[in-house]
Amino acid sequence: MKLSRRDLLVWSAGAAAGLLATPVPWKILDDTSIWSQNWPWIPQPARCPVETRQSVCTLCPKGCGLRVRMAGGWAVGVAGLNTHPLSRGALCPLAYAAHQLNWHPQRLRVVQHRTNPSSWEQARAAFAKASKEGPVVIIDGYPGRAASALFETYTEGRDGNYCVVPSPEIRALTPYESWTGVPAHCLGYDLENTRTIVSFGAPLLDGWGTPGRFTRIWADRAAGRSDPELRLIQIDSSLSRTAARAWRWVRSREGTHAALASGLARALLEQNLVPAHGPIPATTLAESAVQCDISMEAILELGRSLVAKSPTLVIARDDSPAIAALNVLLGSVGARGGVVRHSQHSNLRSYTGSDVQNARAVLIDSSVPWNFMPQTDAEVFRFAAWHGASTKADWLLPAPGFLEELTDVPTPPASSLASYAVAPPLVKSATEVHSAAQFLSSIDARLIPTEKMIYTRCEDLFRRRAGTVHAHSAIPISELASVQKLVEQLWQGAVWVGEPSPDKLRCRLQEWPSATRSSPPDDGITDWIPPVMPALASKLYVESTLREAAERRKAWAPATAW
Amino acid sequence: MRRWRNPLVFAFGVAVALFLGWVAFPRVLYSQKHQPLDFLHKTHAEKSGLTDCAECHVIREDGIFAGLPATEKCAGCHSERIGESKAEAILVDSYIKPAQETPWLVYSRQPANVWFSHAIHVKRANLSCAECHSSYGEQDSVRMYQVNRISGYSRDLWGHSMSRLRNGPHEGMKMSDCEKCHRQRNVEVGCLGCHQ
Amino acid sequence: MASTALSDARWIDRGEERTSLPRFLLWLSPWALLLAVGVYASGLCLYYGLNQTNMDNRFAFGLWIFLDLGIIALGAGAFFTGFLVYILKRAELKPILNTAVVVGLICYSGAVAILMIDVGQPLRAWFTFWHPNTHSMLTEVTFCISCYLLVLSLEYIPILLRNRQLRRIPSFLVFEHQLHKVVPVLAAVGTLLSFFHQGSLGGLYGVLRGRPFAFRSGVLIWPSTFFLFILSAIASGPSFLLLITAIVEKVTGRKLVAEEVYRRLAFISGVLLATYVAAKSIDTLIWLNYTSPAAGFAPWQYYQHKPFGTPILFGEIVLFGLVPALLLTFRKTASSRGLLLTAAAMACTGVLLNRFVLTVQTLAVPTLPFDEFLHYTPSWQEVASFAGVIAYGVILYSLSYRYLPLFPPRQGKDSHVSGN
Amino acid sequence: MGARYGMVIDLDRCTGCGSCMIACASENNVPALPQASPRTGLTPVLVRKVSNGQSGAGRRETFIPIMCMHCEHETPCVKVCPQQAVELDKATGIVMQMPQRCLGCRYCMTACPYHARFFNWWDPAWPQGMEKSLNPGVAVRMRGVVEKCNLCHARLHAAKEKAAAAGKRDIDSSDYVPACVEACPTNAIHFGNLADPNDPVSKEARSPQAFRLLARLGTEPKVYYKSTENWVRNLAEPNSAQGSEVQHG
Repeated sequence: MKLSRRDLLVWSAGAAAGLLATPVPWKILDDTSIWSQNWPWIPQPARCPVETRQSVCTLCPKGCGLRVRMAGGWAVGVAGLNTHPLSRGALCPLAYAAHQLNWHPQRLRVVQHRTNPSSWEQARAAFAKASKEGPVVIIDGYPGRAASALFETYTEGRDGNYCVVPSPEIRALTPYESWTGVPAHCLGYDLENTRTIVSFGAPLLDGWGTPGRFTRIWADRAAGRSDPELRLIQIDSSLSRTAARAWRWVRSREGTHAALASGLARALLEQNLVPAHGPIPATTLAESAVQCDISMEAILELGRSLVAKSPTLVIARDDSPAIAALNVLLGSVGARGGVVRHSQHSNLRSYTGSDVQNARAVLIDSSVPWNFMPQTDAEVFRFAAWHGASTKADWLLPAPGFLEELTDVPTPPASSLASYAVAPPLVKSATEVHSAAQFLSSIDARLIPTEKMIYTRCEDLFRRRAGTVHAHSAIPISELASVQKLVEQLWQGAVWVGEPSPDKLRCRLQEWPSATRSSPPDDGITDWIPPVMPALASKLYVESTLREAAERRKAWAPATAW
Repeated sequence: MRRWRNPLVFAFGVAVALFLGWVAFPRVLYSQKHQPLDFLHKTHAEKSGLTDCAECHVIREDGIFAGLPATEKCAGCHSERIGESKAEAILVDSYIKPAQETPWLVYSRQPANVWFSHAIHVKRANLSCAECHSSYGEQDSVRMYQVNRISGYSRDLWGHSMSRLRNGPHEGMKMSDCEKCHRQRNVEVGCLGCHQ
Repeated sequence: MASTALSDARWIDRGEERTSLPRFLLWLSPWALLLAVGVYASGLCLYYGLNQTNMDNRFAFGLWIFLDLGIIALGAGAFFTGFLVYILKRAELKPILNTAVVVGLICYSGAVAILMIDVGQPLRAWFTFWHPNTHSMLTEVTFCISCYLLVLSLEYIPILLRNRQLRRIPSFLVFEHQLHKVVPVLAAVGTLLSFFHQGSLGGLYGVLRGRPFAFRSGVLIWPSTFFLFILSAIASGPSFLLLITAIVEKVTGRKLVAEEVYRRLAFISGVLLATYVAAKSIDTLIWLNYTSPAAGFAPWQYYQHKPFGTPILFGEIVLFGLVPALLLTFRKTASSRGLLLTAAAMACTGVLLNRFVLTVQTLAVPTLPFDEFLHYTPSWQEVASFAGVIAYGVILYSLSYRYLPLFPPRQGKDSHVSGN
Repeated sequence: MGARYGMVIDLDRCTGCGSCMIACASENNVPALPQASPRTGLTPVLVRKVSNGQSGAGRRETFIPIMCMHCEHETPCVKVCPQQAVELDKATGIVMQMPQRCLGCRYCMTACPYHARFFNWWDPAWPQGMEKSLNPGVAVRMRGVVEKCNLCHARLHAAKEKAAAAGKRDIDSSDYVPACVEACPTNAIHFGNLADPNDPVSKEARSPQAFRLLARLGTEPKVYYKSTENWVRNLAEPNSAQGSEVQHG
């Protein structure tokens, strides 16, 4: 029997019909659709139970309390810690994606020497050699930590310099330094008790100070009320985020804040709205009005609203003394709801260009904003967790990233009370990283390691028995049984907060500061901005056009090749 | 004869297709894997009196099901070899001593988009473990882990029967199986009640 | 017709003159190239996903949906001719019936192919059949279009089996005869399905409560666009058939159908178009004065964005609606070949414009008070995929024309032998 | 239970910082793809900036976070989905989007008047290693499907599970707070059960300052806004928008 083409056709028809009665087509249909729901190249989160840990954010010196969700040893979510007395459960927008920062494509993972890959040994050798050869300058962006003390000790022993790049909030407080004799980083604003705030361009609702602090105060006492308990008057050349929400927005020409402050002072004095005071500003009301492009009546009106609800606090964005002098005029320095002192500290050297002139080597801590770069011929050792684009540093040393390092958190800038917290290392780093303090300790074995120093600081706090520990509830430190209990609490994310300082600030103006700026800003540092944005933050800022990312994110190649 | 030729050829085609579809296809569709070591629930129940599943498969206080016990838990008894079996040797030498997690192949592993709460089913609905997991605890030998080559699912989700008609009462863990049980018990949940 | 290696004469009906095979292949080759580009572009979309298109979250529907709606409307000639011939017994339209089926098949299969590229997860598209949401117009569309595509394929089979070679297989001939008997049934089923999916396609937009530009009140569950779409589809379908036939006549240089068929088609198209224009005008007035204001939208808002001003409304209703309706209806104008074809083309344009307005303008017009008007330009992949569908249509039609008896056997001899 | 979860967003408090957007994206494992543009990105919560159209000292601006409004009546997206990938949950009032069921036809996106639905134009991807930071409670969506705010469903799951473990039937309302609500530094977003007349949120929703966007469409959205400023309240209806200047896209 010969098989014909027809047989083949009939057979195929039979096979096709038969196949329909088997699982083959239907199962394949089902399984391919399931496959499309579980594409193997799409990453899925780990399957682990989630634990919540508490800590403090160390991305910048503002010390916000964190609740970190952890799974499988990695941070998988960040939220604000409601029991934190200062940040009160709020965070800056970037923090909500901060746990992704450690995996940022621009994360520094290897030691680099002038763009060539190098090793920690070589970096140590180079730094040790430089330390022997000449003075070493260490620049810190986050003073008051155990690490800062270690830096200071290291430079002291070697005829070097330890200096600080202050945050904008601290810089705005520097004029009071010379008037009160108290260092700026020991001063703060008593925002909690003030009733009128006049902000000269300070972005109070937009990342100024500890982000949650003022936003929470403002939300509780001011938002959406026509006659709020707390009046926020924002002076800005354009409708900033803070101005958009302020009780009043006063539009003043760009760069005329100091002139407006002087005019305002004249108005206050001439209208007898404040008690007579020694020096009188040279700028007249009329001059000021012309400079700022505001009517004289508007300045007078502003003056009246300044004193309508006291205490009144004036906050400047920069270190212009003419604006700071308004607080003196209003009697707000050292008063409740004004500029107050929170702690006693030795004076800190703010960085000036001359600090690095004769240096053999400059070590920049990872807390210093990336865009800070001293003008120097010295060998620059730059610690950083993230590579924030081009740099003139000779050495790039990978520092611990978010939550990767044990560090202590001293009083945040602009705070009215002293505080102390500890950020324990919650996650491990995928590559070998060292903080500047660890690096120095490995060079000079005599230095006290930060771990030990933090413990000593806890002992000090415990011994002084003043202040409160804010854990799930607020516990007076005197009720804690032992220093171990304090350490335990702090390691679990509690914060120690001190008592209001009993010493009165005395303040006198010898002469009215000129309306022109005293010193130009150094090295172009204006605000603390992270060297890189969390990928999500930059994405969302771009996609919402809410605000342009400080620097548009670097494109990274998606790892999907299929 | 000529009359019957076409129907016969047709029937032959049907028969070949049926054979391929019902017998050969399942073997091709599923790949087989061995568990990292032969673990028997039965041995543990009989020899150590571990009869309560919750002794090892814990539901935490916040409701999260801890799932398979960590190696740490096994080490509680097996810090040193108990007995001479091959599985014992693998457990102690490869996982407990180096403190590595055992890469168990989970027969009832649901995909990432499924959210299943043991707490709700066990604590609130009072279902017994065997209700869904059948009688794992009573098996005398370790089953092969079969995985669907297309979807990557464990075969247990579909059940052992290709047609699903011959699946036992506690077999199959597809969405329709969940729905069936929910319907029987008048439990109404939306899509995201069980998906994430 | 020499029986050279390159000859397909034995596949061509006896008595029909077709151009030589090389010439035919030459004609096909640019279309085949276009089809290849289209297939490549579609492949890109399937492989890499819809990021290959320029659609975005606002323009979630783009070129493809507009053209899908367009070709499905124009393809309505298939079911409507079947309806006229088999149900209303208008035997004079029989000569174009086969062409209508082929055109319909091309339009529908092309639309379905494009839809499968257009959805993000084609592998899961069958879920609609397994877990249908009976309240969704799209479910109705999906069911009806897939069923109707099946019907069209069944209607196409008898035509296919009448090929000179295939006809020689006895069982095929039997099969064809059997099928032929059920063709009227198929036509009836097709009519029902078509009425529903043409309507549902209109309903697709009419139910969009969140898009007051498209939202219409209506009868029971059907918004007015449901009925307007049916009406406009059956009005433009005959016009499109008329146009296609005229183009084929032009290309092949043959007289294929009697002049009377043209006039009949034109008249049907014209009368229906006039009815549509009347209905559409009433609907527009109701929408402008009641439906839209009730949703909080003053009508002027829709037309303040260039290029979607009121001219587009005028164009849709008067220029490409009323004008061709009149031209097609009156014997005087319809007997002029030039005017007839222009009017048919205008009628088709009018329906396309209507589909364009409903898809694109609906998405472009802002709904939120602080939204803005957005533009969208299709990417080359979108254009190429679609061009591929057109090429596929031309190729399928050319093959059908060459090898299948689409038109009644020739009555007279023409001088030209140029066509395919 | 029969809860009707909803929100009242106090626009007087919104400073437009974007915390809600970032917290939401982080909670819901939204990828940060460099290819995405404002028109193709995934922003389940999107803060929009609107102004009263004036310039100079008379200018006023406000920020409006837009998310899924969880429409209660004739929910546009639920009605149109051909394969039941969207549903209005009876027990919670949440409009649920099921990416695994979705075939990506995007009909729901054309139906949504708030543009609160987003299509995954690309396969999700993260820089190497960053997948370790994904939230375990939320499955990552594949390309070709629509997603939107599911009111942080993973948190509802966790709350339910916690309640079940404690032997309780109903969840503790403090256990279920969506990420955007939790993240807002000025407490501008208030979340609660609108069906409970004693819930502070349902009281707030009834205040004369409260309004809903496009309320006249009749879809009964469950996200309310609140403002003391008239020009902001007027944004609720499209006719009033004349002259308002928009900064987006």
